[in-house]
Amino acid sequence: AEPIRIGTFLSVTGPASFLGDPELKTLQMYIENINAKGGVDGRPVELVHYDTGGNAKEAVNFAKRLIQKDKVDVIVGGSTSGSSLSVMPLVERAKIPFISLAGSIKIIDPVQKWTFKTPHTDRMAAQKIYEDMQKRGITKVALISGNGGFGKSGRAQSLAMAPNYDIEIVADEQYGAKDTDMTAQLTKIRDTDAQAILNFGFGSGPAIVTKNVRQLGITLPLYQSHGVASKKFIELAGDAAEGVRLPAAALLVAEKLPQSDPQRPVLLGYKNLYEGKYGDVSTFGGHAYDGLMIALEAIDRADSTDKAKVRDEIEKTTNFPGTGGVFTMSPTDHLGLGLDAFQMLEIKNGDWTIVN
Amino acid sequence: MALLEVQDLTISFGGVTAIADLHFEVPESQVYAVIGPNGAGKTTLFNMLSGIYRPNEGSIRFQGQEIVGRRPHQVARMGISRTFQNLQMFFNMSVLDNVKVGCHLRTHSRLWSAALRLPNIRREERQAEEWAREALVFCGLEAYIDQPADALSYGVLKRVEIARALAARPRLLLMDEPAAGLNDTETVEMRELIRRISQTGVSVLLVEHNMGLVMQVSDRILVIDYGSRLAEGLPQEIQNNPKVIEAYLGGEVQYAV
Amino acid sequence: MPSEALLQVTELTAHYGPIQALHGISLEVKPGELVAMVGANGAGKTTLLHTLSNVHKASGGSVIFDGQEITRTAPHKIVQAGICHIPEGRQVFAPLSVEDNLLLGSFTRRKEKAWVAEELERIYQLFPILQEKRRQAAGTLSGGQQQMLAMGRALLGRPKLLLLDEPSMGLAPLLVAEIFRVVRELNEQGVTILLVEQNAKAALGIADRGYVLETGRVVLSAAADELLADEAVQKAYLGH
Amino acid sequence: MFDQILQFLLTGITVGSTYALVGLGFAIIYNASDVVNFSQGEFVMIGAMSAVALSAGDSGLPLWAAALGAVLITTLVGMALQRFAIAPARGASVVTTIIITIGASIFLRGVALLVWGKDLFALPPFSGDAPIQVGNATVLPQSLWVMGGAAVLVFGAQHFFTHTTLGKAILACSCNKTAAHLVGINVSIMLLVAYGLSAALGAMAGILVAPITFASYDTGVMLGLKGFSAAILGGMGNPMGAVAGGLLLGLIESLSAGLISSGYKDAIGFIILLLVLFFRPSGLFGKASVERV
Amino acid sequence: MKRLSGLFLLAVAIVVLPIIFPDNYFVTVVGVSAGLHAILAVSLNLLMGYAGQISLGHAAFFGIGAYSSAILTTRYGWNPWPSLLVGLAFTGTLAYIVARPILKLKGHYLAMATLGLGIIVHIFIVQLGWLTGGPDGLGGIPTLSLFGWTVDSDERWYMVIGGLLLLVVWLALNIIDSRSGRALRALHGSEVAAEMMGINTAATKTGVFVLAALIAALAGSVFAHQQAFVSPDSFSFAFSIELVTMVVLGGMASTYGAVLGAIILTFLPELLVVFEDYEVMIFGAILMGMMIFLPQGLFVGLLELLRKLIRRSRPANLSTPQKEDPHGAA
Ligand SMILES: Nc1ncnc2c1ncn2[C@@H]1O[C@H](COP(=O)(O)OP(=O)(O)OP(=O)(O)O)[C@@H](O)[C@H]1O
Ligand SMILES: Nc1ncnc2c1ncn2[C@@H]1O[C@H](COP(=O)(O)OP(=O)(O)OP(=O)(O)O)[C@@H](O)[C@H]1O
Ligand SMILES: [Mg+2]
Ligand SMILES: [Mg+2]
Repeated sequence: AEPIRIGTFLSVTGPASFLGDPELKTLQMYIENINAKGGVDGRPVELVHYDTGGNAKEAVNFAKRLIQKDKVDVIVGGSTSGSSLSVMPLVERAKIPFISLAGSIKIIDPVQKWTFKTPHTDRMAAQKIYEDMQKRGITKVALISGNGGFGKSGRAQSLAMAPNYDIEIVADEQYGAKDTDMTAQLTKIRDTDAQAILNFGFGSGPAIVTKNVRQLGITLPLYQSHGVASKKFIELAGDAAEGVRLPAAALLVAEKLPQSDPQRPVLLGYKNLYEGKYGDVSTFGGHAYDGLMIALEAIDRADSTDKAKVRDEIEKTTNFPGTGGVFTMSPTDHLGLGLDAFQMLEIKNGDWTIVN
Repeated sequence: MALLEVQDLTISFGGVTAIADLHFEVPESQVYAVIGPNGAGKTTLFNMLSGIYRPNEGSIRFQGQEIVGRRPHQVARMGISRTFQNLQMFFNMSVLDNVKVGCHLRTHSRLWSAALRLPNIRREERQAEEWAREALVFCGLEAYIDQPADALSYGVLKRVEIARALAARPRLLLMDEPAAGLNDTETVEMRELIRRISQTGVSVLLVEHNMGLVMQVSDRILVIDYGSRLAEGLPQEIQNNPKVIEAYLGGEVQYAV
Repeated sequence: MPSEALLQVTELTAHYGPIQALHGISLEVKPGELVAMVGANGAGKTTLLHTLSNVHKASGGSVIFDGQEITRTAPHKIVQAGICHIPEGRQVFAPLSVEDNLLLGSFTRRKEKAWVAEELERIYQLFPILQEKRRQAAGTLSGGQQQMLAMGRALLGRPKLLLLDEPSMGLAPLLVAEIFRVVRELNEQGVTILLVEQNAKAALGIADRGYVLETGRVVLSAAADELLADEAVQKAYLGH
Repeated sequence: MFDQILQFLLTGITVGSTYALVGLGFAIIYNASDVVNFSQGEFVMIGAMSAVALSAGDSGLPLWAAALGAVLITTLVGMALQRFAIAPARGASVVTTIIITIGASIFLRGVALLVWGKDLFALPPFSGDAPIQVGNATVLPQSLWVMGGAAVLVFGAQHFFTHTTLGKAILACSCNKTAAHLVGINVSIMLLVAYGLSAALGAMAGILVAPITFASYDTGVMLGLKGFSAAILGGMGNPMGAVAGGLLLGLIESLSAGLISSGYKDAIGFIILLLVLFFRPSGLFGKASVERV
Repeated sequence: MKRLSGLFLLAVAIVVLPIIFPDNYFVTVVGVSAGLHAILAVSLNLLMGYAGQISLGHAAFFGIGAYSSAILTTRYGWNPWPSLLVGLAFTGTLAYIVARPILKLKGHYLAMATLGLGIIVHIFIVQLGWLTGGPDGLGGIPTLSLFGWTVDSDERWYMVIGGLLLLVVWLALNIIDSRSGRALRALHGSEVAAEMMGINTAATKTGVFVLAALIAALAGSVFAHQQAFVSPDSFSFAFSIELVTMVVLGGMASTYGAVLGAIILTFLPELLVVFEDYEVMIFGAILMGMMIFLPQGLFVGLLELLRKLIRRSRPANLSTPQKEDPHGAA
């Protein structure tokens, strides 16, 4: 039978490779599995993928290549917000369903007809963190963020959401993606009256921030974003990571979820498969899983790869248990996750624990 | 009024004075030679005359106008052109193009009109090429016109530099050791060339160690030693000046004048 | 026959890209000889010396030095074997000090510390200006001073065979005489010399034999005084 | 306030020493061949990553042995680069050679990607990570290692170029290859030595800083850039200059992050670099060109 | 006319390609990128190849052009054409201001200063989020239209950019073959001698720097409209270095070389994607390999190879070919 063609463009190399790499691995692994089981509707699934190296300009060309040359049915991809946003006009014009794997809320707000996404938004992360802070009675927060797309966008959302939680941002510092020392910024933060530090970033930055916080003898609670949601962070930051809190998908704590949790089997299934093949999971690969499955289920329900039908079916996704949460999309919500999709985690004894 | 008047010229490099209180005058339409031992400051003098170095003190007037403080391209615009002791060829160009650059001041098109290739450009190009060929022929370099500059031997390059300088139609030509690397027969040709240049009304300021050439071609000679003036006068006088003989010439040879 | 020559060049050819600059040069220099080489601009004198030192690759023919084939020997080995070359255009190490330039001349003899020190002293006596400026960057020297430096640098290599490319260029008359005296003296001390000079009269004046080069070919070779007397040579190179 | 400034200074010196160490590597190849080696950052990365790889796991070597091995591996890589990529490009101009080093840096990064993957790795600090108190400011012991390493290596490099014949012979190669041949210098060996040396220096830099900065296949790019900036700021080819430039750059960054704006600190660094160059066109300690006409 | 025969060939190639391969991704999409890159490379080559002034910050001007158009059209609702002109004016002014102090520098110092300039511009683009959209970029840029003809398909963009490339190549060729072009090459060869021939080297350098910046800004503006989206990573220092690589790879001081280098470096990654994780390594190896074996650049190198082949296949008694002037290859 005619194969179902899934197209993707990811930042497999470059500064955002920590996103693109597990995403690609996940897509490849699952498509192989699905084909081994006879495909979808008896049709094999084929993956066409390109590496953007994290460059939005490449993303546009590769999206065109997927649409015009490879004639894919659905696009599941775009590791970074920049690359996702850059292809959206194209996708809307070409009328092809596109499930983005990037964090920014701008991708689905305002809603565009053909664009969906699976990762939690950075706004949700900020909200989740502020909720937790509120519970602890924290009202003054020092913000520090990486100056890449992820950090910048997280910073913007953190600044925007703070008033809703009666939180005052008393410091707003930044660092470069490859900076090797943040003690200057943190020294400044130390001398404010902040009650907690919030860091939005990914890669080596958050680990260095965590270490520097301890080096400077700062004892304030330290919050990180979901950008560090992988074991690697704990490994790099070492002892300094003790007590760090962050919002993250339940994937990291799958075993610790109650048996009744609808996500539990999905999470354990994904985790075991991934770790069996590649090593530690991150939540990012999970987003690719969610995107792929939502797309394939929609195709299955539509019984065709007709793009308009598939799009409609994606929009009708209801109670789909993914790694990021349980998705219920609608014409006004192309993400379909609530704040409850995030768990607040704390690092204790070098492992994740759920905060309640 | 002399063509070039140099007064109280002084320059030093990190405490070492290379030219000290030098003064001299070059009359119109003459071949005026500057000689002196190695390191006397001749090339340094040329570099000041052409605006490359700025003297610490003193003044240089060319046709009554002050040179000190001007940049080399402004000096060139006043009508001074030169050759270099350490070759300064445009090795990335052909011989013809090298000499065409010499016509820079005689042509006037701007970047923008060139980019659009307005009709005057073609005319100007043809004109520049003609002038450049003329200069090359004048220097006896017909054979090398289309060669790339980096394929030429040292002696030929020295002459291409002269052609390039002449293509600028200077009032005053500074030549720094034009005969270095030429054999005696070629030096005779160089002598003729300098004479022909001077006959076209161009004044020549000549630095040269080949005394045969200097004595035969110069109208007047300035001798400097350790940056200071040692003597000045007609070739005959210079040749017989005991101070000059001791410092520079050595005793044995008599040069035809 | 070849065994007695210190330098034996046979049918040497060299190219610049597609252009042939040497068309089969054959010559020899016997131990202790002072051989002059004259020719017009562009005759190929510099190319010949460069090819002998193998900083320009020969395209054919052979060079035998002291019984050893050196046509394709690496340049630094040629220096080690005892050929020093004063290149055209001086080629000093501009940013290095005068003294460092001289000491690098003794690079292949750097172990012979005492000899180097002695020789350095001798060169400073020969060219006092170099001693005066020994800490100055070589690139700031005047043209003639650089020429002296190039000469001194080559002498510190303690050559068996010295290749000189227009050593008198840019020197004041007094020094020209001095240079020729030095060359003569070196030769008397046993250094074999191949001298390329535009000052043909002076060169042939001190040489034992001479070669005349024209467009990459040897067109004449004879005893120096014969060449000086040769009418064609006089006309072409001596300015008569 | 004083405490803050003290911390900024300490931070600046720490970061600056890192830049200085990387910058030092640039100086050596530059001195031998006028070429800015764009793969210098990759040498740093290879040094760090091989040390991580050699010391990793239960069967890993002790740190000192891993470090030694890493320096050795990187030196070989540097020499191989010279031998197989730079040397064969006969008649290549300086610019072409620089492009070859850009190609090499991409290539080496690609190889590192295949060998070590995309993860970040940490090397354990040489002597623990209990912060050392300096007044009210702190430094990590590893920072002291970096500073000490920079000091030792710079004096070594300085001595090498000003007091040893080999060092001067290397300088001679870059200012005039023909003349270097003619005084009997084996130019190709000198270049090989230079690439090997600068690779070794790069590796040492990488190993010293890896416990602070972490290492991954692409850490070389940024460090290379900063090292190049340091070398230029101080005056290309001058080891002391590289260190001065590195320290200055580090201090500017940390002071501007602390006192002006952390978002613009890199911009401020480059603006000051530009201003310095406008007033001193050959860097703080660089010598002006000595070519005369 | 012999002088422009290469331009004519290029024009034919641009016109014929889409006819032979209609609706082909590699022609209309990659071709458009290659065209833009070629425009940038040709402009950089004027500065670098001919005038010998290296610039590792060319992407900055490309970026300023792109962002000027993007910001004015999206945030302020301007028409694209006046936006383009304002972008050019702004870029030109900036280039003019920085040119003098920067171009006093030489060699690696100049490289560093231009690199720094590029990075500073990049940082500002990233940091001025309220204006530029920050790292996420700025979308919704309208397309260009002229007299009712709207550039709304890849084919049309191909035509526009192809035309623009021909124009820029023509301008570059004209400049090189003129008094001003010789002045550029002269100051590359010897700055003192150029000055001494009456060339105001500072002004000449400034002129070519501004010209190159303007062409880059023009390309940037077109790029913004073509992509409908701009983000900072298209203008990073890595891209500047890529542009330099294109120029050197094609062959310095050769306009067609710059075009060739741009085309090759644009297509190469598109072809190498099949190697996945090996792509980076293979790309690096190919880049090194090309430069090792053809150090004078692909254009000159390949031309020479071709000539050798022809010579070999020709009977020996025919005239030996004249040595070509390697620098004349415009
Ligand atoms: N930039 C400089 N730095 C230091 N010293 C310099 C510089 N330029 C020239 N000198 C010194 O000034 C003196 C004069 O040099 P100049 O080149 O003018 O001599 P010259 O008369 O042309 O000699 P020659 O006949 O050998 O060419 C020399 O001693 C030289 O070392
Ligand atoms: N790099 C080069 N490329 C091409 N041809 C060259 C090159 N160098 C020299 N030639 C040519 O080789 C021939 C010999 O040049 P060479 O420099 O050996 O002459 P020479 O006898 O030393 O002359 P001079 O007395 O002027 O120094 C000349 O015709 C010259 O044009
Ligand atoms: Mg002089
Ligand atoms: Mg010669």
